[in-house]
Amino acid sequence: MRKHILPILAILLLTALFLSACGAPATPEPTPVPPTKPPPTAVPPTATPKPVEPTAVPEPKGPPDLTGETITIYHFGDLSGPYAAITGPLIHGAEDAVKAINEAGGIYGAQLEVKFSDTGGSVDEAVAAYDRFTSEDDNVLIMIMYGSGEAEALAPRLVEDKIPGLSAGLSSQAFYGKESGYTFGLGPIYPDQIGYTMKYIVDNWTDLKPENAGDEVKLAYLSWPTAFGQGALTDESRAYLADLGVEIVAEETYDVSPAADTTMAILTAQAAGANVIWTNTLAFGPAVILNDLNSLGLRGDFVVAADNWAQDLSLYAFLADPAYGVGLITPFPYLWWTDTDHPGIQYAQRIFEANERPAAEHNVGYLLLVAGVDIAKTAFERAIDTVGYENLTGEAVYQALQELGEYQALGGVFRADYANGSRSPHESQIRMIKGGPDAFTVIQDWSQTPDLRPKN
Amino acid sequence: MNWQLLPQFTISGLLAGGPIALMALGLVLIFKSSYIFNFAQGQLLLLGTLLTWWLAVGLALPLWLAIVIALAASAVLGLLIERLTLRPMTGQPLLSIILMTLALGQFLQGMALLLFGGTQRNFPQMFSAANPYKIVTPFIYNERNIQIILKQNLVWSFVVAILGVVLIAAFFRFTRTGLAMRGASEDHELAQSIGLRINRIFGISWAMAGVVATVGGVLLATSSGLDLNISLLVLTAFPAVLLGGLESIPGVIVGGLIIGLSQGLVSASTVQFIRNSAEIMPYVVLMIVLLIRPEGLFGLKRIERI
Amino acid sequence: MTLLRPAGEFDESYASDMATIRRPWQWVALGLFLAAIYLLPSYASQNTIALVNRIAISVIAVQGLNLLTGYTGQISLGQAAFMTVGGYTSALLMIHMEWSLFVTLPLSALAAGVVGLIFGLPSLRVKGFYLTMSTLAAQFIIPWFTRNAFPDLLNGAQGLNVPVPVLFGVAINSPQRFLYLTITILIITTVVASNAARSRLGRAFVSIRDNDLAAELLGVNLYKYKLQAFFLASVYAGIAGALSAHYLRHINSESFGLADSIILLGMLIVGGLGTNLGPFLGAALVEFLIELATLAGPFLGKIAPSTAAGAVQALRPLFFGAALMLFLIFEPKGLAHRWQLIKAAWRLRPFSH
Amino acid sequence: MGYSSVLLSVENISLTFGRVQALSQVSCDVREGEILAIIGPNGAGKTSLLNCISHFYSPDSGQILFDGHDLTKTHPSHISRLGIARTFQNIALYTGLSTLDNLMAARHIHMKSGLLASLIYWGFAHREDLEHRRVVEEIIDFLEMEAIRKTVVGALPHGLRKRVELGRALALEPRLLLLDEPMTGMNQEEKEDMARFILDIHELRGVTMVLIEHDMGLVMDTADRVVVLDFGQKIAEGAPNEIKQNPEVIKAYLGQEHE
Repeated sequence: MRKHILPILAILLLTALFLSACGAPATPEPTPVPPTKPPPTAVPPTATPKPVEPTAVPEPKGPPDLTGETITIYHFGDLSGPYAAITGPLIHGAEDAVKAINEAGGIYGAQLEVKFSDTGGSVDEAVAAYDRFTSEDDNVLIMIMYGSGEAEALAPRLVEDKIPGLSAGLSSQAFYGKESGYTFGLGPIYPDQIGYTMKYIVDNWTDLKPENAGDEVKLAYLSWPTAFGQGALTDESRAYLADLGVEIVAEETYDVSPAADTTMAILTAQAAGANVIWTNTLAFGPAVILNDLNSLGLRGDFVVAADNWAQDLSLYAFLADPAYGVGLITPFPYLWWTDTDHPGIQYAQRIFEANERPAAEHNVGYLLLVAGVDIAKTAFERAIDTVGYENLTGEAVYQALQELGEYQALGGVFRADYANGSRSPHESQIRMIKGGPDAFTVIQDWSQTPDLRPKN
Repeated sequence: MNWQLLPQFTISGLLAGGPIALMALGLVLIFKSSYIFNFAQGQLLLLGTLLTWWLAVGLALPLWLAIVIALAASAVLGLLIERLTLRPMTGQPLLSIILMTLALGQFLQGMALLLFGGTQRNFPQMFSAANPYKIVTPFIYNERNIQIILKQNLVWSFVVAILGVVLIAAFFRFTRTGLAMRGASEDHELAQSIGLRINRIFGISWAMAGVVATVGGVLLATSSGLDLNISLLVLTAFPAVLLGGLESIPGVIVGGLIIGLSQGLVSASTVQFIRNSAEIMPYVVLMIVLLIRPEGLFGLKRIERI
Repeated sequence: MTLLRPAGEFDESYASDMATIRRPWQWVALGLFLAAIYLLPSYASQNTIALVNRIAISVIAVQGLNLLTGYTGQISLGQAAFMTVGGYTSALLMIHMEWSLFVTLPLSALAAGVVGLIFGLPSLRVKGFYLTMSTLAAQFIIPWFTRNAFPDLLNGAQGLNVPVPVLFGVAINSPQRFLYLTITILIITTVVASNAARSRLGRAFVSIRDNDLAAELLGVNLYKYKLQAFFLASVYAGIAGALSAHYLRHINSESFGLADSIILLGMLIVGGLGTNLGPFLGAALVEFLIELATLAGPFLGKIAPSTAAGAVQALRPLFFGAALMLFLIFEPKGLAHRWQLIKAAWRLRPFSH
Repeated sequence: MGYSSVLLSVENISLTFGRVQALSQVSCDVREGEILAIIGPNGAGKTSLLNCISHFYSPDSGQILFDGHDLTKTHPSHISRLGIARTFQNIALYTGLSTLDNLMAARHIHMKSGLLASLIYWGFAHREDLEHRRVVEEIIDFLEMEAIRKTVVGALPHGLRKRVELGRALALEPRLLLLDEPMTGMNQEEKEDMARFILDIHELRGVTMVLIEHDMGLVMDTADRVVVLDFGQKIAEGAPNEIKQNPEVIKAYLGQEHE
């Protein structure tokens, strides 16, 4: 019970000295104000009002030469936690896309680079990674993130620090919640997705309905107990589903793991009279449900639908039998690798092959990040055109993203919609798995999703 | 209560208790011989299962061979852990030993992630995923007899798990080594004085715990799939161990079944909040046990001396 | 081991013999040290400041755990769960009542303390390993509760975005500003913890740790003091949890998990159980290790690309587990004990012992 | 004899552990101011009897009255507040604390600082600590423990630990002191010191004592009366000289010698 304040002090003092020796001095306030920035709302004077080709360079006075400069894209995601199955390819997609852009001359000569941090799927880790990035670099231009939880948690920080974020986590709170506004989606928000898909199911009920089902569409929402898993059910989407005449008869959760057991959830749904199952998860989520439905002998009793991430090659790593995947319906807000006649897909395929990525990474994450980097690159170019490289800040990139409006990344592989207060796409296809892997068949072509943003 | 689901969930819950009992057995084996509660049992299970996966999928060995090799390797791992990390701790206070197994768990979890990566993977199937067993009960609901549907792997995992527990119990009862281990668990000093090699017995019990863990892990993984979080499933076995009484082998079966049953029963509730409580039921049961009968159902009350 | 004091120093009263800081120069050193910490923002990088914040918050949680585990001998695997209670309470009070941190912080400490009491109740009947299990139950039941109960209030698994505290009209929204807050609170918690340890309360705690049966026969009401230890430990956890939530500006059911509880216990062991210095040394060393893993991860990924995926997340438990195991085998009394030995050797020089 | 008033009276207590009868129908009185020795072979139930007085064990039947309180119905932590202190057969000190703090810890029942006062410390708790420090220092002087005042007791040799434990019991300022084999494991010199302390405490402080001891010479020299237990039963009670000649006692001890 001796007190030793002194030793404490000495050690802490040493610690402090050591720490301060490690870190370079920095100004106490991390966000500098850009010195002489033109009004940010100004449209680039010579920009054509018509849809712009992604590689178009609208410059009268000739592009600036930024050779020797580096522009950094900060990126974090989950390489080691529950979402790792899909995040690995996501990161490789970003790396390879950046490499391709740099080989093609970069952004006016400036080289792009990606700095990645693994968060293990934890929101706290994501926040810590955000803090690390913003303290290393007091002029972060863009962040790419993954995971609804971290997108929601960081939305206010992005606004405060004026850093635009491209998010693959599509919870509506992250984009349209209070204190959000700098987050842009790499897909329609989940309420839009469930609304869009359920509308299709209701419209085509006579064709889709299971043998013993009645005329009423009764939905069981079986999903993960996470921000992502619960992201599709909001006040707006519930109201929209009610208007469609869809009754939600069960809301069950299961573990974020391919080892989860959904038997009890399925049986509860069945007991509640459900005939449609929606799950808002990554591919191993529906895989667990499809496996259990089959081993319970109940596959024929349900239409199974899910969010866009579910219809992916990674699904097959978890299905007990590839045939179990047949019939899965999801929104599909991008093209697929099998659309080989599309130049954007050809471009992605070239990058993929050039880097000798394994076949298992031929998935949605890779493709979407190639598109995402294209969006970032175009936004950088626009921002440099508008404010000049020396004034390039996160805020300038934010303005540029908004001005991109209905931008078609990679010439249409992905259709962004960032104009007029929208920060997520509102167009998608619907696809159904018909047959073996990659038979992701379009059953409804590009069309508008309902707009189920929260009303603030 | 969803009455029509009650028979189904009662049976499913009980069956789910089998693997829980098997995991609990691993903990009891070690505790019985050395009074160490092994918080790293989950990681032992994880490594054994990952190894099986790697041999069967990575090296494309036949599954039975992969399992045999992995079981042998787990036994060695168990021995090594005992020798390298717990033997030096002999005589240390309870906290240090608890911390040692916790630290070991962290270390092994990091190791697993480093060696195998965090991706989820499919595990080779041992039981048919289709053709569930169906039992028609005499209970009538909505003018139909209530049917109980049981996945094949659930039933067979249960059978294998219970068989494993019975085998180990028989080993303790009828073999020389088993008898020696029982003797050692009664009194370490006494056992040593009559010539039992106490260290060897600790080693054997750790090796057995490693084997049991791997069997449990393979059963769980073949039912659904494998990721690093499988190590957390052992946490549901902790309450089963306490419920059964820390040193009782029959206790683990009863404990496992009660834990499984409690999870099944709350799942049949019509209230979602209660249904969701299935994941913490083991710990709710645990708190009740601690408050009412801390020595468990089959455990012994100890007389304190001063 | 007899406590050695520098030659030539004698105490002339019991009061000075019992004092924590006994010489004027020690006061000067303390002042200088505090000045150095408070002035960190003027000379240290933001990363350094963030690290100091993290260490300080961990120290507070470990100080609480030290009262319970180090002094009272009750092993808890639930300290992080009580941080969850503190974090949610402060966040909710600030979101819905718009109260100042001056009010929400004590209330969140109190809320965590009360919840801690509930999970300390089994200490009436069980001890040692069994009690550890009860605290482990807290580590599962509390996060589950935040995920499932009162979804309108607690927002389920999404958790809450936590407001930035505003003190004296200044928004505490940067690591620099947060530093003043955490260090000030840390000073208070340190003083209170050291008071608890040296007073009648602390002696009752240690009696229970060292010999609970004798303590009871010598008049210490075990149950009352065990519960007080649980309460205090949870109060500290509540404060740390609230600070952490406001610092990260987000909290969810997974913010403080079992792994965090294990890390807090590990910090205590590494630092030294039942010492005032231990939490500081342990928290600093373990946070350094975690930082080291964060730096070493990408490096490892470069030399062994097959491990690249998740190297950082793998190295953290690996480093932590390895360090803890080494400490348990080679220095089970922790860094504080080593520091004592060094100090004693210094005072005995040139005669070693 | 001059002892009249009974301080502690044990009435017909029985205690069983499973099938083992540790005490059966034991009765005895301890009179104000005397030293009562309890002797008997190993396993005779001596420590069990002390443990019943401390209410560490609850007897199956019978009662123990101390100054009007039935100890079998008193919470163990309250026994010491009534004025009963004890030492233990296998030393039960707070090994992580110094001698000084062990004694301070024993002042617990005489101190009043609650949770809040302890946390704030300055003011009430500090003054109280100083006050009780004086009492404790007196005991340290009395038992000649100045040199080990700040030594952690875990580091002390056996003989000194026994002394610290005696000091800790004294710090409770008891009316009745229960000493469970205070001299086992000591060498002759230590035994003599301990015997001197025990007699000094008895004479200078007037503390009533119950003493369990194997050293017959010491028992005969110090005790006023002796109670003999064997197999949980009281087989004799009386002055030391009477006990020496009691045939039952001789038989019990002879029996023990054959072990």
